[in-house]
Amino acid sequence: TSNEEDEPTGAQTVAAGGNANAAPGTKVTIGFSAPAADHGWIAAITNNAKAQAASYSDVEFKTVEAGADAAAQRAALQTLIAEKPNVIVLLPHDGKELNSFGLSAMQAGIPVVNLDRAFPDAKAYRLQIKGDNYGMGVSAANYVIAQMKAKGVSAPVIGEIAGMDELELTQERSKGFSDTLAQAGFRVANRRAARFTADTGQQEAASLLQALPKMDALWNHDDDQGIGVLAAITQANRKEFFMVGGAGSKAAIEAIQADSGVLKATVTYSPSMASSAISLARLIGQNKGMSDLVELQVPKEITLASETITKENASNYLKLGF
Amino acid sequence: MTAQAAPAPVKEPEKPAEKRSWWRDDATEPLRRNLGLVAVLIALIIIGIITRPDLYSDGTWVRNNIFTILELASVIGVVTVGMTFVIIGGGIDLSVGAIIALAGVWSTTLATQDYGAGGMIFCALAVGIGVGVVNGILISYGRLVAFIATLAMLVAARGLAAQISGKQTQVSGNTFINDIAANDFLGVPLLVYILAAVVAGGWVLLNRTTFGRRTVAVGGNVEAARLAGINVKRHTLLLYALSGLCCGIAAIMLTSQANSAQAAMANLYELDAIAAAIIGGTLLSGGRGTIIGSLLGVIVFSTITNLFAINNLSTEVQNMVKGGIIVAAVLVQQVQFKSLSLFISRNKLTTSN
Amino acid sequence: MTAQAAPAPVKEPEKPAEKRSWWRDDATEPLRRNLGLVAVLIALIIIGIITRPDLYSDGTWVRNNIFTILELASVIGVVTVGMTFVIIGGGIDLSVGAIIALAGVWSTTLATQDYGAGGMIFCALAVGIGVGVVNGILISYGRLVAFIATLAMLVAARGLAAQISGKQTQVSGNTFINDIAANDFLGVPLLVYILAAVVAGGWVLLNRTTFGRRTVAVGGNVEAARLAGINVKRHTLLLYALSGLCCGIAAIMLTSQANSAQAAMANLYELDAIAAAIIGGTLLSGGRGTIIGSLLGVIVFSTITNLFAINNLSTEVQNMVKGGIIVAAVLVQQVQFKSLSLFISRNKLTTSN
Amino acid sequence: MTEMGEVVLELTDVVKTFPGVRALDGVQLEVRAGEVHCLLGQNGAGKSTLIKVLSGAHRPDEGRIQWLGEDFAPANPQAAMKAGIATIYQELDLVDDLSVAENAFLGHEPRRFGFIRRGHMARRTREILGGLGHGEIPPRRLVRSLPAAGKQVVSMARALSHDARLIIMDEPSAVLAHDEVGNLFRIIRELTGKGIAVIYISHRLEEIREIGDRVTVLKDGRTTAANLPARTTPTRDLVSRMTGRTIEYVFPEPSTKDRGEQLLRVEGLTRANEFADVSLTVHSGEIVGIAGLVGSGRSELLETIFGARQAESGTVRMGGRALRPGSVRAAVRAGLGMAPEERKSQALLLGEPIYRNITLATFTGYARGGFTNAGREVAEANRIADTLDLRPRDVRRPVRTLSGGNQQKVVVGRWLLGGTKLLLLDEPTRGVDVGARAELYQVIHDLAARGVGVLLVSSEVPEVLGLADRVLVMREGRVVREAPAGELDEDTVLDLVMAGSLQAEEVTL
Ligand SMILES: Nc1ncnc2c1ncn2[C@@H]1O[C@H](COP(=O)(O)OP(=O)(O)OP(=O)(O)O)[C@@H](O)[C@H]1O
Ligand SMILES: Nc1ncnc2c1ncn2[C@@H]1O[C@H](COP(=O)(O)OP(=O)(O)OP(=O)(O)O)[C@@H](O)[C@H]1O
Ligand SMILES: [Mg+2]
Ligand SMILES: [Mg+2]
Repeated sequence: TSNEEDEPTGAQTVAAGGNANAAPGTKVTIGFSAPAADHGWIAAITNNAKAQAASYSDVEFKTVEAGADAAAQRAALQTLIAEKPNVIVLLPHDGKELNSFGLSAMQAGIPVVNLDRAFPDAKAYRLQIKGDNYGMGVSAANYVIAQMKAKGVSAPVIGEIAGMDELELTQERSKGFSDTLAQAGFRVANRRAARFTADTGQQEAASLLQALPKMDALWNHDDDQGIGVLAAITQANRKEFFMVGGAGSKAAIEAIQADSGVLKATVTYSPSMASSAISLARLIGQNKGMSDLVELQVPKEITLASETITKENASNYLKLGF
Repeated sequence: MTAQAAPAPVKEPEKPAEKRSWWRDDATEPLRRNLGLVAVLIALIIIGIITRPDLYSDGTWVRNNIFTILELASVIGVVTVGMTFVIIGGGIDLSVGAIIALAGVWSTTLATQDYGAGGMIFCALAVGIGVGVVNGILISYGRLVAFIATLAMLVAARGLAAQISGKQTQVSGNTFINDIAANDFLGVPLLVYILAAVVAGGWVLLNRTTFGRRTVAVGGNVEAARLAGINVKRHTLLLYALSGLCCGIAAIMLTSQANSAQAAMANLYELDAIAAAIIGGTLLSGGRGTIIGSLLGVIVFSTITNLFAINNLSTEVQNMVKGGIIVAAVLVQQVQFKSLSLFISRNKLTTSN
Repeated sequence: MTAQAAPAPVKEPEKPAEKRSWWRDDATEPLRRNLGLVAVLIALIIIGIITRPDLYSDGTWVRNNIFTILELASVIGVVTVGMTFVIIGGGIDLSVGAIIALAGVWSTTLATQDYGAGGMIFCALAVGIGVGVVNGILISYGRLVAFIATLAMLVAARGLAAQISGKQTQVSGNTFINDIAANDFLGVPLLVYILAAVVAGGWVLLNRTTFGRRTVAVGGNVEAARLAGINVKRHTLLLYALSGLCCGIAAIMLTSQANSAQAAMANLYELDAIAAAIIGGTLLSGGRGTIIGSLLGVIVFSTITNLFAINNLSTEVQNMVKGGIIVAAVLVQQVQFKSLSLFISRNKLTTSN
Repeated sequence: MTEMGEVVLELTDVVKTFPGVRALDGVQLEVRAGEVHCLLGQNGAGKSTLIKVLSGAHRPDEGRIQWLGEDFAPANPQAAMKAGIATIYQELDLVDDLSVAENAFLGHEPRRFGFIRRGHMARRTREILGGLGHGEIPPRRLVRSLPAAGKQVVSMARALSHDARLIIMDEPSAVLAHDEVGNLFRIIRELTGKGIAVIYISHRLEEIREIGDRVTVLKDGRTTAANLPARTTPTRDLVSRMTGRTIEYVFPEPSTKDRGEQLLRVEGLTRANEFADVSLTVHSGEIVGIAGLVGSGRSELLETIFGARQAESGTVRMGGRALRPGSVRAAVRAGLGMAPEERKSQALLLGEPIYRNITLATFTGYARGGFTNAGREVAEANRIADTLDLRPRDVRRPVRTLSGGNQQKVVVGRWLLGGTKLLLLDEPTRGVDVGARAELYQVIHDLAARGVGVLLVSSEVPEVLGLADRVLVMREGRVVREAPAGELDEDTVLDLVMAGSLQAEEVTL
């Protein structure tokens, strides 16, 4: 999100040489495909993957850009196959839509590492590493609930700015949020869906603020669109509520640490998973296991926990912000 | 002229009335369309009042809400003014959203931000006009179909914006720029003044200057315009430059609202602007349209959005309802149109007899 | 009583060569445009060969790549055939992508999937035609501008699709459907056959049937068509139904390719289809266009995508280059056109003198 | 007007080719100050092309133009206007959504800092319109709402808004009725009186006799005769130079046979502000003519009978069965056909081949199972092209490339095919040259002889009287007289037609 740093922070890659697995092994060609970056998080995914791959002398990294939709990504992957990679790391536009590609690649003997957006079919991937969208909603709701309890608000007005509504991950996040709130007897008073961009974030937030003249808490799914959400809050001159962010951008973490505005917390969904995916793909290509685990092979599924960053722990996370 | 006994050919005083009736019909059509849009607006507000009486009972809230709607309309409104000119002039500009993104991104690079607010505004306007001129050259001198040329520009400009921004959201650190969206003057948001100024300027340009009248000629009958000695190519070029200029202004406004710019900003604004212009009575084939109609079209759309927000409709229901409202809005204009013209013609009959 | 050829002088034998050349120019214009597109295609392939000789040196790869391009073109190609009819008929259909999504989602609900492949196909086609008919009714009998009516339908149909699917991606469990995209017949993918069948059907319909003739008449001069006794409203309705039918077919194809359907599928296909038709020589204002041109337009676009993929261009560079290629493609058609007509007319002069 | 001024314009060997055709193939022309120089030629002879060369709309390929003694090659219309040449084009070249004043001054608006001086412009326009005898047209009305005749007046106003030394008029009288033509001639005389030269194009020889000084005849893009005296050159000469043959400009003998059965019966047809309570009948084999002023509602009447407009009251019966109101299809099914007044906007697919335009109303009839039969269509179209002497004869050429008069033949030709029982013709000979006109008359007559009923609207009274068996005179939307053609003469009809307007003028003044 920051202007200065297009390169990922060092902390988002694993330093090569940290453990025994880091020693150069057989040459591995990793093919990588992620949707075209149109906002910070996806851009960070691609950058992290690239940087992580560059840190290994035994990895050859080939990316294909995935274009605008699932169909374009399928077409791009088709050409990637022709390059005969050892492992494919793939952040699909939509897990279900690209499931058939995963299957055919696996059948052709190319292990597929699915990043973030799950294939429904277990045979379609060798490894799935993803964030916890539902858990994000849960964490955000838990923070909101705790604050409300602390303030003694029994029927809080809670707003939500979601991301692109047609994506399943948005649905999961919202579901985790509303499910958890419901357990505390709370509900979302108004939910607007933006499109992961700052300008749509601003517009939806402006509408939301108008619809809820008084609000207690607001959860915004994505810190990148949060720039616009915060701008709208400033423009409306509102400060009676607090806001929870999502994903964990550097700017958001800094703002939380400084405690200067309504943004009090953010729940992580870290693009660092891309770095991990590359490391593990390399191990799969070299037929190695994870050195901290007893197993001789990399596990089949890894789900990152969604952590809650607040003023208290912000300094720990600063290095992970994108 | 009717209802007269045939064998009384003497004393036919309705001749002057009839002569006038030559041009009876069409002159007031834009006015009636606009009245139709106002009716739609009123209906939307009434729906708002019915569904959220709690909010609408608060005077301050209502006042704020009007400004919220206008602010929401401001960026698209500015773009639509330029678009209206282009469409009246017989063209179309699909690249407006992309131009906004490119202008916004370019004016928020660190290098540009170093020059301060003046530098940023200059950069946005220059980029807007520059891209508009390229569109214009491709279309008028390169003789490309406007749809294709501006579609190509859409793709290319977004690509360039992504390249420049490194696909990052570029935060604007300039308080002057950021304050445009945050501040009021005499209780009215600055963005609303900008919209008003652009609309007023557009109206004067279209209705009171040779440029505007020639735009109608070029779009309405290009051969006639050519035979009247108008430099059609140069005029076409200027139209796209004007649209680009509006996009430059809109880029500053949007950057100010979002405190940032990125390559994906102003996504699909082209569709919104074209739809607003057409709802406002601009003929897609050129030669006819009004600035006021376009403005009303934009406001109708942002009022719909506002109505959805205050009623907390889910996205999918929003979309279904929105489709219905658009159709209804156009139908209302037609009903309005028909019944009024019927009324007028009946009126005419009684007065002329 | 008339025509008494009294002095009957010099019955000038009206230079036959000149006579033919009269129309040659106009009648062959589509052909020349299409040749221009073929030239663009060849150029793109040559660029592919130059940039990736390693891949192009492998015969099997080249063969597969051709099919990859055609498969990529197949869905949009089918949509573009319908779109071409609508545009030739003087309209526009912005709702094609939304119709595909609605048809795809509807035909992959669990309830529909229970009926098997036949039920799913029937459902997709019925939804496509049904939505097309609604478009047609709004436009012809409701007298809405096509742009607005189909824009409203775009919004509403996507909303309905989201509602039906609960915004989930619906997996198709039907092997017959899924196999359409996976299987070949005589080494040629089934999707390519479908595309070929739709294109051939469209060509015959446009060029050899009364339906096609009416389409050209309605789009070329609606008043003339009406006064010649053509039922313009019904025909307009049929055009949108035809476009809807094509979308239904495309929905099955896309569902088969993705083994799933969702409300956001086929996003912005309307722009792609319109762009392909126009690049292929269809007049946006109606009355002129060819199916072959549209097909070539689609193939050019998918060849560009393929070229980018095999060269692994980054998205932003892709976009910038794509904008340039589109402009170049249209310019090539014009150059082609000019130089050829120059050549012909020069030829003419020498033969007729 | 007998003594003419110095030569202002001289063309030598001017050539203009379009892709594949030499529209001008060595034209000579000499125009003097203060004269009305008439251009005569068949449809497609190159008259319009010639004036477009003069007005800077086309550039000549070869040849020399001298204007006021100097070589002259206008690069664009603006240049020609600056040099003092103003043009009234054959096809109305107005912008519908601009006002009368804006159209009159389009391209040279009076302005200050880019702002139009609207008051000034309106005043000047009112002056000019007043001079044209049409002070009643408000300068600020949209041109869209004017009828064709009103638009022609605006076109004229535009030409007069320049300080021109030469005004070119390409068939200005085609859309004007009798009284308007008289008005036009008065204006032309005023202009020539001031030493302004006028080039006048018309297919009506009697007009050329009345207003013209000298005549230049074009044929196939070449000057076949120059500077003939307009008043005294025998018609036979003029026509043979135009066409290469002689044509007796006479109407076919009215058929003596009895009327057939009644085809069309219109009763009490009314549309507010257009026409009221019109009743008429047409029998099989009968030609019924409708005479009247421009604006008397004849076009609207025809369109309403044809179902293109919906009547407010009244019925249309064809062969005893009532037609569904407002349905063209019903009318066509019942055997009606109509050649509308404005060919470009109402009748032609300009980009399509001639044969498809000719078969536009009938192609379904040649089709089998929905598949068209192009061979049959071309054959039928060729037959029609022969009948009407279409030039050029090639029916696969796009209609767009035809000259105005030949386009008109295509429109009429459409209804000569198929089982048309009753033909509605609205100004069928507008812009048609004398030769083709005679042929059209013969065609109409032959149709009637075959039992087809014809309802003919024409602003040329002699045409109505000469062709029709029975004549209706319309004024201000009403039928004021109905009589067999033999009982009327031109003066009677003109009196009937004008009476109302004369009175109206008295009322207004
Ligand atoms: N733009 C054009 N392209 C091709 N051919 C043209 C074009 N304009 C005119 N022509 C041809 O040039 C010839 C002269 O046409 P022109 O319009 O000058 O005839 P005209 O004498 O004015 O006939 P009319 O009396 O019917 O108006 C015709 O054969 C016509 O078809
Ligand atoms: N565009 C228009 N808007 C309103 N009224 C019109 C319009 N055009 C014509 N009219 C009215 O319709 C009546 C008939 O006009 P029109 O010029 O068609 O008559 P016409 O007898 O067919 O004359 P023409 O000789 O031009 O064919 C007139 O009274 C006129 O006022
Ligand atoms: Mg002519
Ligand atoms: Mg008329």
